[in-house]
Formats: sequence, structure tokens, C-alpha cells
Amino acid sequence: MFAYLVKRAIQAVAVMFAISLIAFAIQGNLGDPLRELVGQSVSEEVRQQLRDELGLNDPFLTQYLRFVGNALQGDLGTSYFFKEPALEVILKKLPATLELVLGATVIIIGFSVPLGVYTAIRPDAVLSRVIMALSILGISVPVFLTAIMMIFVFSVEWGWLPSFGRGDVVHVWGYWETNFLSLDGWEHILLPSVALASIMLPLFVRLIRAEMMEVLQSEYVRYAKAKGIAPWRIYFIHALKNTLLPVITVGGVQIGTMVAYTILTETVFQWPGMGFMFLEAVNRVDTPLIVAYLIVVGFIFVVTNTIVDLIYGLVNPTVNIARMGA
Amino acid sequence: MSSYIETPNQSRLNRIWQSHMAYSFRRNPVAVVSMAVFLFIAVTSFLAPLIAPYNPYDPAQIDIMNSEYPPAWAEGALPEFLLGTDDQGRDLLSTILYGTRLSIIIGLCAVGLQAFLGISIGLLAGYIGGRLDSLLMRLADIQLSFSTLMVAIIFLAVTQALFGSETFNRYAIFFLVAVIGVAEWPQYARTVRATVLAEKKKEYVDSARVLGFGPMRIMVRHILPNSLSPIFVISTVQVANAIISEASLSFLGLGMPPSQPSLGSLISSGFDYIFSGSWWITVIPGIVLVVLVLVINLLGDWMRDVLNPKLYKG
Amino acid sequence: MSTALPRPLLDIRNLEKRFDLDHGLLETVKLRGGKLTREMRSVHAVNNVSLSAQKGEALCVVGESGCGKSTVARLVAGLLEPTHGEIHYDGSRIDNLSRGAMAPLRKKIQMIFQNPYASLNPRMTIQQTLEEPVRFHNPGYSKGEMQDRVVEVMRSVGVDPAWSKRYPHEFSGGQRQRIAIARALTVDPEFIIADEPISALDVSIQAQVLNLMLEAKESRGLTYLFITHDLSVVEHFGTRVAVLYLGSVCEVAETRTLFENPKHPYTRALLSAVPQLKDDRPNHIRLKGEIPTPINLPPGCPFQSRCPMANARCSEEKPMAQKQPDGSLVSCHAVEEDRITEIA
Amino acid sequence: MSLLSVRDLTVKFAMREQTVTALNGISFDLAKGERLGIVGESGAGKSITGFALMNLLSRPGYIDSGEILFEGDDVVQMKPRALQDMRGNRMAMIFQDPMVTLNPVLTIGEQMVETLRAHRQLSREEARQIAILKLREVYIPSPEERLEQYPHELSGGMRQRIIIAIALLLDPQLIIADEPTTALDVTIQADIMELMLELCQSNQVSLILITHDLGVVSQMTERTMVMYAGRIIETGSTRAIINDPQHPYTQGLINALPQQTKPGQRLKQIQGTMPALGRIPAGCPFNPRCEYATATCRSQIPPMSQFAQVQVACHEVQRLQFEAEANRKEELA
Repeated sequence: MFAYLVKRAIQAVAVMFAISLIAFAIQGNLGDPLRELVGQSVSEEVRQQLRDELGLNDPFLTQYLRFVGNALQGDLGTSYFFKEPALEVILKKLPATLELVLGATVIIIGFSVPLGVYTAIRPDAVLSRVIMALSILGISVPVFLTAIMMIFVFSVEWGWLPSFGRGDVVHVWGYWETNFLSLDGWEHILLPSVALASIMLPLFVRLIRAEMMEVLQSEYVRYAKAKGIAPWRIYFIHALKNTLLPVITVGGVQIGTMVAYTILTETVFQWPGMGFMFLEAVNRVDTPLIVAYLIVVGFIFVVTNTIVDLIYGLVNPTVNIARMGA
Repeated sequence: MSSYIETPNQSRLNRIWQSHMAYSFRRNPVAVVSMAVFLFIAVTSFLAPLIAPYNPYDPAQIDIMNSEYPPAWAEGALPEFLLGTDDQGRDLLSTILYGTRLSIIIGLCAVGLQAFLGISIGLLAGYIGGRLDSLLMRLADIQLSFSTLMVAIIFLAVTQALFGSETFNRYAIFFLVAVIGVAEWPQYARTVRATVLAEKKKEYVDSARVLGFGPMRIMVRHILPNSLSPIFVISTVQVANAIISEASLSFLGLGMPPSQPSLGSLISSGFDYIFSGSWWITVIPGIVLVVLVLVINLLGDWMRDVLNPKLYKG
Repeated sequence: MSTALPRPLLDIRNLEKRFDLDHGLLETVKLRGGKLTREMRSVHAVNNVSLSAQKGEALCVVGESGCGKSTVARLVAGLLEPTHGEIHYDGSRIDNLSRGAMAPLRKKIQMIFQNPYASLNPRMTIQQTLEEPVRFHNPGYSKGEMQDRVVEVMRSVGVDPAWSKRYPHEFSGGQRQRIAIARALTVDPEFIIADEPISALDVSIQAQVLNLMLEAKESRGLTYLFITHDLSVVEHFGTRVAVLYLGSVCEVAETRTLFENPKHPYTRALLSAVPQLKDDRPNHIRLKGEIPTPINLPPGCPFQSRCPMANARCSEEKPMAQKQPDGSLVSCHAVEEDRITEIA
Repeated sequence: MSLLSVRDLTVKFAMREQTVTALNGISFDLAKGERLGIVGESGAGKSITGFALMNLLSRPGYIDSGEILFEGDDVVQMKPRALQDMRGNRMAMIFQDPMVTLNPVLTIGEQMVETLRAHRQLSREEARQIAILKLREVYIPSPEERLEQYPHELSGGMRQRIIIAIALLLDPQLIIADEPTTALDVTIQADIMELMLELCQSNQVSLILITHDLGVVSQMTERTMVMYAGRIIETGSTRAIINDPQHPYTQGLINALPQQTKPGQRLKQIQGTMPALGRIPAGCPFNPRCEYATATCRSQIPPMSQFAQVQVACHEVQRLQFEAEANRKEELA
């Protein structure tokens, strides 16, 4: 399936192109770089000269190509507020967000599969009914509200867990500082990742349950029973593999939502990640940082979605990119 | 010429359809209770100007000295503020009623916009097919993968930075409806397209073509009526999602301003006071929001069970 | 006997239909042995098919799945456009008409479908389903005339007109198929394309529907194009039979001739494979392998890969239809060269 | 002793509004090596019988009462573990539609090996070798390659052969085949039927063939059971049933076939349709469609009784016989 790969690649490039256009448009219209550079008290002549020097009077295409060229070399401008390269500011914040997403993903995958499978296998059990009732409650509580409630209960009322920040982080490599190597780090990341997982987890439980129940009705599952295959094998080999195919696609779509929810979670917990930084940048009209965030997030989306597409192609024998050219 | 057949058909169709719906509705206590709660919240909030004890938009009725009174059952409460007051001294009950009304209006309008865009695009893509279809659906996939909330946050953030908070706050409600409405079109479009494709394959459509009917007639008279079930089901879920999206955006300060609070902005303004013990400013509107979204989701669940449409996935 | 026949009602000439599998440039590019090559795959559903039906005939098209018989039906009904070839109806060409120009023909040519559970609009009552075509094609009809027409067709297919306010799901499969036939009859057609109209029905119901179609044929002077995979139905219903294999016609003959003296090796195999009631041993001509996919067909006779008579010529040259002494048309080199021996 | 002995088997479906009876007290025996056909139209309960024999009914269906003695064990009373050991091992099943029977995400090899290893202590390699052997037995070319393939890479006929090979993997005593050729083309159907017949005979396997096609039954089975609305209405040797059916429904079914009428003439049709479960009339279930029905037929369920060469459940079978005789004489005269 050569076409499959090329199509995904072309699509990824097209999306990045669209994002770069949007980013460029924002950069050109939001705020005034001159004011940031030299302040208000400069004469119009000097301003024009500066504009020429900065290339702000160049034709659109020249400016855009310069923007893309710089972006490809990792130059996304300098943050007005931090007075540092925007990309560097973001890269410093990136590990915090990624660890948060990682924590939430582990919770989601770790719980949604067993719960979804259980509720599908035993739809009438009391526990299944409880899980389903909780799941519909779960999808009805917005992430930020879950986060607030958890702070209220665990931090304010009971005082068990910290309510903001990353706590003690251990430096690993480069910009990467981790929460996972100290007890304090674990305590700090627990609530935010649970909060981040809180809306996605019930969604996946329900999705896996629905898919699994459909698969369990299928003829090939009945056939597996007629062959005398053990129940665990029917559930986890025959049914689960077919269940996970549609779940993977939906999961890919949810990565975007997850990054969006990090903004909410990070805001509530004042988690020093990209999302929190982005909102601050918006409030400060820190254009280069906004633009850089947009490009980095867009890039993450495109990469993860392409990977999910490829995984789907590998797992699904009917797409079969494993046997190229066949 | 077709109006003659349309009217009796429509009413009869409704009658049959509703009787089946009504029957399963009566038999399902969860659905009945959810509907009752939803109607209660909707009616009281829409009658807010008539039944609310205070008008939170009228500065003359607000006294900053009244701020942060707890609800009537707690210690140190003032009896005239049943649910206490917020940080600005507004009566919480009245503010919640007005805020709920705003949340519901934004949710419904946004879903209306989504439905309009999504159904038109879905019908077009499904019926015409070919390159247009693949293009539109790729766009929908990409749009979905970026998630509504992400698109909305970026759009609203940039808009706010561009126009300044004052102008932004004035038109916030329109921005919210527009961005939630536009960003979610793929949900409808994909569902409608999938149903249209499934229906188009069925032989009754072929039969209509062999009988010489035109594409418009086939679309509107034959395919659309058979595509309604999934549209109904996703519409409920979409309203719930839109209300959550609005609340989330307002919580981030990218939606309704504190002077005109929706449920989300109320929760947001109360969040700062949660550490000082004034939990009610956050918790009570939070509960209202959750109950509202929950009953809509429960109704959606019930409807999914009854209509059992094949929804688009993956 | 077919020499001095008048102009046929339906005349299909060199009909071809291909469906492209690869859309767009990208999908045609394949990675083969480390090299990029471009290839188009298309399904050759119907290849150079010529058939004709006289007025009052029941022309049966038989074949196994993938032989293109349903495609032929859909091409004639105007649901698909042919890639090549022409379809003539009553002397005028119909395959290239616009929807507007086709409109008057829609009253003459109607179609009955296979699946009675999908061929009626589930959101319309029987009354609405039957009224819509009457109104559409006879805008001048009064309400009374329309009602009369609906009642008349319902009676003629044996469905009680008192049930006209009901929805399709309230009827059994057999009754739905009757209603579907009624819908086709509302416009008073002269030619009916029936695409496997009874194969989704139970045996006892099949007889009912088949009888209904025979009755309609006699009382209304209908001509049928009858698509089926069931040879016993063909023997009973058809006046003439065309056997299709992989989109090509193997043999066309009068029904009796075909059943008494099949000539093409495929026709013989097909006939011998039908399980017979009275004999208790499967005694059929065994064919090698399975039906190939109709994607990018190789040259030569489409049946060569399974034919016990195939030789070098069969894999190079596609056989043309040859008229036999008994009037049947057979496309087979072996028949032409008289190589056919008795095979058991 | 018979291999399989079914007594008063009753299967019900617990629907939302009511509980309907899908199988109504059916009883029959099957000898070792015997091939039995179960014939009926959709809704007759023939497929349900097949699944009930394996105790594999899916909700909302359940076995209400009766016993299924298979090699002396009652399948109805078996514990899940014992059922699991029996299925696929002593009693195997072939499903109707080969396109949806095999799991799309597992290779043919995996699906064969797992079946063997579910019942025998075998290494993967040993199981693979047996699988290859069995694939050869069903005439599948280059079986080693097939094991690595996924179902979607194979044609319907090929898949049904593989399903037959899987049924034979553990040398079962009984194979239940539910419409094994209905989804296939005529030429392929003939091949598969021949193959099944050959394998059943050479391996001394009993076969229960469930089908709506009298022609298939005629060629494949020694004994036939005709079902209608959840009951057995006629049973006997296949020849006797085909050549001299006694029940008006069986007669109608055979006479309705186009082969039984001269081309172009009206087929002899049975009026009406099979009643839906839950709407089965009182008395003989066939009475509303039967031209011989009397008041007794409308009130009493006819018992099974021996008549001519078959067992038949019909009140009026004697009168029928008499009238048929009279007709024949008339024709002769």
C-alpha cells in the first residue's frame, strides 16, 4: 500500500502548510513588533527605516517564505516577555505537558480496557451498571470542574495532596525534568493527570464496551465458541483485537482533544506546561510565543495522527501496509 | 404539487414515530426523570427575568458589601440570599438562573449552526460523492483531529488579543456560538454522510431512480427522512458537548465575561475563592452545570437505545 | 426460427462496463520490486455483451456471483452508464439519454429488485409508495383516478387495499415483494427488469411471486429481462436464456434447447451442478478451481482457467459467438472445433 | 445405542414484551455415522435446533426443557467447562456464511492451531502439521501458504473448505452443518457438498445438515426431518419424504418447486406465510395455510404417527391419502 503511505505524508505536509499560513497571518496582524523593539517614542522616519531593515515592507510571498525558512531552521521568533527564542521557551515547558499527557494516557489505557471489556462481557452485573452510571456522570463533568473539585476535596478539605505546580522535579537530560523520580513529583502529578483523564476515560470505557458488545454478537465469536475455545481467549484474542481497531482511530482523534484539555488542567493546577504558558502569552499578547505554540502543537498533532494512521494500517490486516506492493 | 402529500405524510409519520418513542419513554424511568429535570432547569432559567429575586445585570441591585455570603443553610448567611452571594455581592441564585439561560442559549444556537453546516455538507458529500466527497471528508478528519476545544481556544485567544477584551466581551456570545458551531461541523457531516451512503445503496433509492424521480426529490423525500435517527441522537450529545465547551472556554476567560456570567465564568470567578472557604460560588453553579449536562446525556443515551442508529465511527 | 423476427423490443449491442478500482493518480502507483510502476486496476463487469429480447419474451440471464448479470440489469435500467456499447429500446437508443429525455421511457421500463426488505422506503406507507409514481408520471390525475389506480394495482398483486395505510415493516417478505411489483405496475410498463426477484424469499413464497409475475406477463403482455442464479426457475419462467460467465456471454438459446442440449462447457457444468430432487448422488461435472476475480482479465476465453476443454488457442483468443444449427449462439473454441466430448 | 438422542427439546426466547417458544418439544435420534437433514423455511426453527444441540443459543434464546443426550451425556445439563471440551472436539459445527465465520484479524493458521490446542496437548508445530494435513484432505492447494493468510485474502469457497477442515481437525463424532452451501455459487456448492459427503463417509462422522434446499438434502442425507413453526411435522428416510411425502406442508414444499411443474404453467403454491414466533395459531401450526384443515386441526395439535413409510404429524393424513388415491384413479380413468 504505497499509496497509503504517500497519501498520509502529503496530507501531513498540507496540514503543516495550512498551519504555517494561519500562524503567519497571526504574526502579521497581532501586535506590533516595532513597539516591542523600540517602544512608542520613535519618529516615523526611523520606524520606516526599521521596517525596511526588518523586511516588513517586503512583498507578502517574500515575507512568508522567510517565515517558513526561519521556522524550518527552528527560529520561531523571540518571545517579547521572556526575551528568549520562542521555541526554546516552549521546549522548556514541553516536558511538563508531555508528562501530564503520559500520566493521563496511562490511566486511560490502564483502566478503559479492563473496564470496557468487563462491562461488555457482563452487561447485567451490578458492577457493570455502576461503572456505566459513573461513566455517564464522568462525561458530563467538564475537566476543569473535576480538577477544581479534586483540589477542593484533596487539597483544601483533606490536605492530602498539593494543589499546584510540579513540586520537586529531577533533571534528566536537556530540557527534560521529570516528576516520576521523586515522591513529591508523584504527589504533584497525581491529581492533574487524574483530572486530565477524567473525561476521556469514561468516553473510552463506553466506546470499548459498545464496540466489544458488537463484536461479541458477531458470527466469528459464536464460531469460536462452537470450536470450544476458552472464554478468556475468545474475549482477549478474538474479540479485543477487533474491538481495538475502531478504538485506535477514535483514540487518534482524541489526542487533539487531550492537548486542548491540558490547557484547562494546567490552568487549574498552575502546572508549568505549554498550555498554561500559552494562556499567559495570550494575556500578554506575546505574539511570537503564540505563533510558536500554534506551530509546535500543530506539529505534534500531525505527527501523532500520522503515527496512529500507520499503526491502524499495521494492525488491520485488510489495510495491510506491512506487505507493501502486495 | 408535492405539498399535498407532504402534510398528511408528515403528521402520520410523526404519529407513528412518536408513539413508538413515547411508549419506550414511558417505560424508562431514567428518561422520564431526566426529561423532567431538564424541563425544570430550562423553564426556570428562561423565566429568570420573572422569577429571579435580583437582576445580576443591574448595578443598582448589587452591593459589594454583600459579597461572599454563604448559602441560607450555612452559618453567617443572610436569609434574602438563598444560595449566598458571589465575590461581587450578586445573589448567587439569580446569577445562576441567568447564567444557565445563557449556557443553554449558546449550546442550542451553536448546535443549530453545526447541524445546518454539517447536514448540508454531509448530504452534499454523500450524494455527489467522488472527489468532492473525499476532499470534504479529509477536511473533516483533520478538523476533528485538532479538536473543537483547541480550535476554539486558539481562535478566541487570537480574537481577544486582536480586538482587546472590551470589544471581545461585548460580542463574546456571538464569537462563542460561531466558533463552537463552526468547529463541530464534522460530527454532523460525517454522520449524515455515512447514513446517506448507506441509504443510497438501498434498493428503494434505485427504485425511485428507475421511476424517473429527480435527485432533489430523492434526497429530500426518500433519503433524508431515513437519515433522521442518527441526526436526532447526535444532536442531544452535541448540545451537551457544546454546553461543556462553552463552560470550558468561559472558565479560561475566553468566553462570557464576569459581568455577564455563564455557568463557566461563574465557576471560574469562584475558583479564586475556593481556598478561602467560599466553596459555594464554585460548587453550586458546578452542580447545576453537571446536572444539566448529565440529564441531556442521559436523554441522548435513551434515544440511542430506542432509535439504535448505526453511527459513524472511525 | 429466429431469422424472420421483427425488430426486437430490447437490443443490447456490444455492451461493456468497467469500474475503476483506483481513483486518482496516487492509487495507480504501485511499488513493485523496488520500482515504482503505474497500473490501473478495473473490474471488467460486463464485456462485449450483445442480447436482444422480442416483445412478450422472458429473457433470462443466468450466472454465478460476479458474472455481471446484475450489472447488465442496472445498465438497461439506466442506473449505470455503459463504458462502451449501445442499448436500444423499441428502435431508439436509450443508453445516452438525459434524465429528462428518459422520462417517457420510465413509464415503459420498470424494475423489480432482489431484497424486499430494502426496496420499499420504510418511512412511506404503501399508499404513498404506490401513489408517488402515479402522480409523478400523470400530473393531471384527479385524486379519485389516483386512488382507483392504486386500488387496482394492489388488487392485481393480491394485497388487500385496506392495508394501504400501513408501513412496509408490517408486511412479510413475500407481501413486500408483491408491493414492490405493484409499484412497478403503477406506471403501466411494457418491459420489466427483474433482478433476482425471488432469491431472497422462502420456497413456498417463491412460487407465489413467480406465479404473480407469470400472471402479470399474460394479462398485461409484459416482456421480462429476468436475472437469476437459479436454473430451475429459468427452465420454468424463461423463453430464452443467456448464460454469463465473468461478464461475457457463453451461450444464448431457447430455454428448451439449452436445457435439452447445452453446448458450452460452462453451461454443461452449471446444469449438472444443480442438486436434483430425485437422484441421490451428486454427479456433476467438476470444475477446476474457482471463479477468478473480474479485475484486469487476461486475454482469451474467460472460462479457460476452469474449462476441461481449454487449449492454447483458448488462452490467446477470445471466442466469438457462433450460431449453431439449432439456433443457439455459443462462444467456445471447443464447440467450434468440435472438440467437446462427453464429460462426466 | 444412538449417538444423539433428543427428547422434548423446547427452546424459548425471552423478548421484551413476551416469551415466545421457538422450538416446541422436538424429539429425534441420530445413529453413529448417520446423515440427517433438517429442512424448513426461515422461521421454522431449524437453525435454532442446530445451536441448541451445541447448547450455544445466544441471548435472548434459552433451552427451556428437554434433554439432549450426546454419547450418553446430557448437553443441556453440562457445565460450561464440559461444554467447552465437547464443542469443536466431539461435536463440530459448520456455519452458513464463510465470509463472516472466520475472524478477520487472525490468520488461518492461528485459527486452526488454537482449535487443536484447545482440546489436545500439542505443541504449536505439531498442531500446525495436523492443520496442514487436514487442509490437504479438503483439497486446498499449498496449505503451508494458506496458514499464513488472513481470511479476506481467500475466496468464499476456499474459506468454506477451511471451515470444513477445522470441523474435522479433532475427528468429531458429529458435525452440524447450518446451511453450509447457501452462501456459495452453484458450481462451488456442488464441490463442497461432494467433499462433505466424501469426508463424512470416509471418517464415519454423523452429519446433521440444516438447509432449506430439498435438492441438497436429497443428495446428502439418509434421513430427513421437516420442520414448521418450531415443530417436527414429518420425518422419515429421505427417499420416502421426497418421493412420497405425507404432510400437506411437505407436499406443498416439494410441489412448489419449479421442476415439479411444466414450464410456463402456474406453480402449485402454498397460500400465506409461515407465522411469526409468538403468533403461532392454536392446533396444528399449519392449519391456516392448509386446504385440508378441519375443526380438529384448528384446536388440537396433531401427534406424530407412523403413516406409509414416514412419521407424520397430521390429523387428516388418512383423508389426504384417500383423496390422492381417488385423484390418481380419476386421472387413469
